[in-house]
Amino acid sequence: MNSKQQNPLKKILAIRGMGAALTAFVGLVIIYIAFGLINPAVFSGQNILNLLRSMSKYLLIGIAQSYVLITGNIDLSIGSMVGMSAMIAATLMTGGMSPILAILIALLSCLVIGIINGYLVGKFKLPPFIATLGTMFVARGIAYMVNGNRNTDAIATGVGKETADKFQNFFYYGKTIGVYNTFWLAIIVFIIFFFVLSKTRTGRHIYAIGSNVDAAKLSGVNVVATTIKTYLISAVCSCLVGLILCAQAGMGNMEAGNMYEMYGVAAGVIGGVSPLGGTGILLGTLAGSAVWQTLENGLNMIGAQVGIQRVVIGVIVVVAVLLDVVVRSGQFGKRKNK
Amino acid sequence: MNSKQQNPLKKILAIRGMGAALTAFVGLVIIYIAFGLINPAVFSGQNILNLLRSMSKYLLIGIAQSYVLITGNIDLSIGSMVGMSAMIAATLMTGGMSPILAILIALLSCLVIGIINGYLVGKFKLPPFIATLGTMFVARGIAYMVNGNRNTDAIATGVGKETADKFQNFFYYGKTIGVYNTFWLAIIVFIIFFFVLSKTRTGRHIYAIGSNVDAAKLSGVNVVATTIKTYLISAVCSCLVGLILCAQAGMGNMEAGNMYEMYGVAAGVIGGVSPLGGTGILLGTLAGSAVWQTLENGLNMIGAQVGIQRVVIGVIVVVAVLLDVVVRSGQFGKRKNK
Amino acid sequence: MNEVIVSMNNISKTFPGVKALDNVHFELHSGEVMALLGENGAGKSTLMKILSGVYTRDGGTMEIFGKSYDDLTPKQAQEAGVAIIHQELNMCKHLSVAENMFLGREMIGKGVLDNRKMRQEAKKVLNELKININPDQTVGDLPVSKQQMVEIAKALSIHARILIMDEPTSALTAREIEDLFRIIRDLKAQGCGIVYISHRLEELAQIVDRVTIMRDGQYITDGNFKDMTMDQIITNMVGREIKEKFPRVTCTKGKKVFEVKNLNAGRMVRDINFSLYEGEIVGFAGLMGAGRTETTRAIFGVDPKESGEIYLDGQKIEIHNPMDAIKNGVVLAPEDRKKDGLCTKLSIRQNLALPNLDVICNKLGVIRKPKEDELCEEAVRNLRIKTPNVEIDSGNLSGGNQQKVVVGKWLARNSRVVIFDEPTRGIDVGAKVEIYNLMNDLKKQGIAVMFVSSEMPEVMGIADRIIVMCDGRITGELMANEATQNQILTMATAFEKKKNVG
Amino acid sequence: ADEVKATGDEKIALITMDSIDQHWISLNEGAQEEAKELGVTVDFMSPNTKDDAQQIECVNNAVAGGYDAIMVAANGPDAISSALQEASDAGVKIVYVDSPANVDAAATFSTDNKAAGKTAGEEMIKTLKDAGVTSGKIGIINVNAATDSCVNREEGFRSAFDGTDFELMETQYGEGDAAKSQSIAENYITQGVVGIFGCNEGSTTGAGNAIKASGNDAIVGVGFDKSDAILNLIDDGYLHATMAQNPDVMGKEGVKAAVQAINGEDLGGEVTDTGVSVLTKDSAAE
Ligand SMILES: Nc1ncnc2c1ncn2[C@@H]1O[C@H](COP(=O)(O)OP(=O)(O)OP(=O)(O)O)[C@@H](O)[C@H]1O
Ligand SMILES: Nc1ncnc2c1ncn2[C@@H]1O[C@H](COP(=O)(O)OP(=O)(O)OP(=O)(O)O)[C@@H](O)[C@H]1O
Ligand SMILES: [Mg+2]
Ligand SMILES: [Mg+2]
Repeated sequence: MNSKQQNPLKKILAIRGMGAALTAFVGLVIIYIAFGLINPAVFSGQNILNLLRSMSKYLLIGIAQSYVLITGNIDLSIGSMVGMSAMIAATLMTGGMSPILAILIALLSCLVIGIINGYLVGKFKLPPFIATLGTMFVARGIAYMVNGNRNTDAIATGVGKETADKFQNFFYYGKTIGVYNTFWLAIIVFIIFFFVLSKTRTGRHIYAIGSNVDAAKLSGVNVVATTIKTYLISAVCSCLVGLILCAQAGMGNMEAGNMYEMYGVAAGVIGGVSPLGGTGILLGTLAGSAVWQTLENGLNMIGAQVGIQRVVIGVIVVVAVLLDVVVRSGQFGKRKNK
Repeated sequence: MNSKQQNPLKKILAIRGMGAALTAFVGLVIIYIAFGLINPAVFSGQNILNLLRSMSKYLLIGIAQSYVLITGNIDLSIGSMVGMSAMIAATLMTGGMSPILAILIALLSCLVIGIINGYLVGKFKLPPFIATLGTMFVARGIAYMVNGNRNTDAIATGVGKETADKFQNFFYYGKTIGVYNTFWLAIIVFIIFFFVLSKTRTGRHIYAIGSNVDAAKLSGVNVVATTIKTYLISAVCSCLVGLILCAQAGMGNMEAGNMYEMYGVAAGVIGGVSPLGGTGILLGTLAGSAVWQTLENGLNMIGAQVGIQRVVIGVIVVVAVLLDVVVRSGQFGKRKNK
Repeated sequence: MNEVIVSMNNISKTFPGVKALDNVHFELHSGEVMALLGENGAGKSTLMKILSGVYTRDGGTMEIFGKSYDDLTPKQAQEAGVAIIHQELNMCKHLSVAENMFLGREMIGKGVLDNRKMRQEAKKVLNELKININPDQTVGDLPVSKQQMVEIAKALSIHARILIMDEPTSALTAREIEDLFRIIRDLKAQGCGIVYISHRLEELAQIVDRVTIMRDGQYITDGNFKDMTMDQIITNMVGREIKEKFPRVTCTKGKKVFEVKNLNAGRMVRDINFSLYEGEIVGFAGLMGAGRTETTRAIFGVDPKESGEIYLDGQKIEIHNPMDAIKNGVVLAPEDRKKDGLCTKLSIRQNLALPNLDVICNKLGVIRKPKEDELCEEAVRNLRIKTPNVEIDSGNLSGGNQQKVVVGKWLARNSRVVIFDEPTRGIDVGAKVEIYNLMNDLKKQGIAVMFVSSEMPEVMGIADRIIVMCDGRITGELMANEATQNQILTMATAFEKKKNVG
Repeated sequence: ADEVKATGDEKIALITMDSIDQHWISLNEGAQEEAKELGVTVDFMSPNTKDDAQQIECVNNAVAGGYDAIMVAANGPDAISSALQEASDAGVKIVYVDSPANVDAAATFSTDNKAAGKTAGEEMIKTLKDAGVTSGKIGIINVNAATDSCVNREEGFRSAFDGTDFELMETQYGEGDAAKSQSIAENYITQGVVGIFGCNEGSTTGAGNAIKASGNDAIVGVGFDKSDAILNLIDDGYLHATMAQNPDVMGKEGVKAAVQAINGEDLGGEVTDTGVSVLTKDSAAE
């Protein structure tokens, strides 16, 4: 009862989901060092900067997917929203619209997809896998359609070189305090949503829905509104990633963000977010996205071929969850099977 | 109570899942006619033959995914197994191995993936989405690796033109009674698995697991074995599709079968297979795969562009399930949620 | 007759963090009904799951019909003649009655499932039990009590010689309970051994021959039922004496707090009118399926209302969803705690805080930790929830303690009306008294209490006024001090004639 | 070729590798322009993504749809051949654009990808030599290992380096996705490459952007295909050169040949190299 006298380390470890998150961090360090031993360039300052920048998009996607996963749902439309926001922003800027307005419109359209997802899943009770499979096709279709089924020209052709540079620097090429802006952007978003999930009423409601939606409803949780909120958060993060990819390429690519929804699942799950809902913390997602990016970067840096890269990634996803299940087995009074 | 005197039509309609299947068939007819009115070539005999041939692969994939979905699980590795079996068979034949042996080895390797899926999900209780996401990466990686990260040459270069032709005709180009072999192959597989699901003990157990896995286990159903069986069936069907694609191309393509797992979900779900487990019949999957193929074919024939194609497909997926949910809402006295 | 058919010795079983069974000893004879009694979490279900092959034991020996068994699967247990009706419903809702009854031992003819034969066989068993259910009916469409009967029929259709019933009556109607007891007597006469687990101690006299009592995972005693008094049994179960099974406090009836007028919501809530006053507990009696749960849900805004008005302290209020209800100070502790009451994957803290976040959080919706701590500590203290700390998963608590958390969620706020739906279902005598005391506290504070229960003695023992429902309608109202069981039963079975036609 | 005559009833299906790359869109534009001129119908019915199975379905659809000729850019030369053979047996004329398959066709209008790749390699070596660099690592970004034309470009590119002191690194695949390709290029740069080769539009854009991001324009970027983004990168000095093909010419000539074939002319299966031009800052400025 006298929880105040507990030793602070023990207290941190007692936070639900912290164990899995720390495991992922340990795994991250091991993987990173292993790659570095094979190719020391992995340890170079520039590579670390690149790593931080590249992992930012997986972190954002991971946050998006984690929010949805914790409620026990899934968002398959994330990758398509990334593509859609990149294409919409780029098309508008290529047409000469100011970046800020273009960003707002891209955001708005992602929010529309998010609202649709939220209503289909929260209100109409469609299985989230199917509902968001549908919007995944729709959003990707829109990404194709906005510029007439072709990638856009360089945004500089529309807004001029200077504005284009500003936009691109803001989201991708520029640095602040020696680290790329992309990373700061992702970290700010991370801190905000970390706080929302762990310290606010909405966060509690999200966990409650993921654990037992009926009990949550009878406790006065607005399930529909909360579900919609998670899909909106997913949409916002996806939109940001779309803008990052748009800034990176300086143009809109229709296939941008392909498969990102799966990377988001992987980042979350490696970090201990349960796809069954109710458990997981964003610190885990942070570790998971770093693991994912380090794998991608490291395999690339050591010159591994595509085939073996995929095999390694697949094995790590399975092993991460297997470990988690084995370690936690017996918890939640799950019946053991002989 | 006197069920024997019932009118036969009523009896058929009373079969669980029949309603959704018939709805899908009606939808199919409407879609087909709509396309035909826009482009009469849709009605041509050759196009019907093509349709039957092309839908065969979706039917097989649909059967694979339906078996797994009915147990309440999912198999994301289907598309990768397709690619893997195509690449393995093609690589071996290009190396001069006889098609029969090559087919057997391709089958064997798919079965290995299937067993792994089955164990991870059935025995170790990994969430199926994650377990099969892992094997999806692994199997695709293997597809890349078997021929050293490149597509194979034409299989004729290995086994000779005559044998290659035989293989290709058997699976794709040849006809029997005026219809392509691919279709007959798929129909035979369909009949077998239709029978297994509706008339055998294994089938009954599959439904039971999907409906309530604890109850099934307490009734003495071997949940692990049954789960493994469904993943093995999924592997067999995926392997067949890989062979069909290999025969179609006369070579092995590393990316073959990409996204097919999702098409399988779509075919099943459009036909009324619930992704929550416990319901659905293969007749529905048959209708669903025909709908999917007709959409793909029709949109192509009327010259629709990529973007609009995806939007239409996405909308149809959502609407199909939405209809189903609306029609069935209130079943099982599910307390309606406002 | 009367030889030992089950003999379990020194059985131990540990779950992570819990020693569920500690050297337990259990014996069953043929031709007897053995009551297995104990508080929540005493280990009754665990012991029986070991006997029926669901769990493997960590230590001890087990003989069935003189043959000793090491590890046992559910299937092997069945083959050894053991059938079990589990505490929780275990039905595949998508499958038909016949399909469920023969699940795992399907009949095969000509290489394929012989559905016709299974249907006939199912029909036969159901008829023997006088259960009027079509074997082709999908189980999910049946009311819970019928599902429970199917479960019983399924166990019986195995023709087992050892039948374990883990709280079989907790979801049955009075008539169905009568049928069940008749069947139990028949089986006993045929020489079957029956293990009967129940928290409804008043049932025992009708069928039980011997009792075995457990406490905290340990064997306490056994003996002939006739040779023990109820007080002895209770003392052995709880480990202390319980003075009053139904502690009643008297208050003066105050002003009207809550009124429901002409409420209609679906088939099971027809034209409901009643009022609740300060200083009284109003019991809602009736058979299973009388529509009491639906009434509470409609009031609380979980299910949509077709019509009707609700007044609180004379003001008309609108309740469209639970949020509205809570805002107005009307709260519900639901009947099914696993399904509706608890987020089992979350901690006790999170569960207790969930409906009170509006109070705990500041204006920006940020949780104020000290306030939350305070609320949790108070709830744990007031309700005497047995737990090392509030960070434990609520799903790991015993049933009684889970129920206390469900109730505790609502006691931290200033409510005007508290609705309890079967708050004592499946919890032991000791915990029951604690819940009664809680209701009494609320009553003393002038809060209106609505108390739904299917156990006649507790309604009569605790409530001041009793409203009886049948088939979705209120069929009568009685003052508790002048009510008799018979009066209540008559009202509870006052079905309209037209109902029986369809 | 100006004596081509059409009756106006000719129906031609144009099946490229996918329907979204700038390259195929330009090819289609060239084809449509010529179709208008001749008064014939050309329907663009390409797969959504580069996928053999989908492309074969498109060929099947074209046969079922009653087209007289198919202009096709084969994704995999072996893969599509059986389907084309069926089409040919059914009397449909075949014309290859960009990438041929193994079935005899009326005519072929293509880039010799291997030769073009070699040109790119030589261009890179020359530029590096001019800057005084004769050794170092070279990174290669390809689409995937399945798209034949790009694989050929890579092969040609590698062959240009035979006998030099440069070290060609393991090829990495970016799926033609600019962002993914850029990450790959950034990794190459971290490892100290002196040159990067992009095998198609997306790969090249990614390479250019990575060089731009690194701020080290001493790295020589050479690529394939022409787009605004690539031209801008060349203009800003982040890419040195790109191999521009002439897809519109392929489209135009392809339609002409198809109409001739439909009307019974024997073109003898002639292969025409529509050539590549090396675009650099200087040549693009013209
Ligand atoms: N699967 C499980 N995992 C972890 N602990 C368990 C599990 N099953 C039971 N327990 C624990 O074992 C103890 C005994 O539980 P059991 O269900 O046997 O009690 P019971 O006597 O049947 O109680 P009740 O009357 O509430 O049904 C309890 O403390 C319970 O929390
Ligand atoms: N989960 C459910 N699914 C379908 N129908 C249900 C469900 N729960 C209750 N019902 C139906 O609603 C009716 C009344 O429900 P219920 O049995 O809960 O009544 P009650 O009067 O509240 O009884 P009790 O509180 O004793 O359980 C029953 O006829 C039953 O068929
Ligand atoms: Mg129990
Ligand atoms: Mg009730």
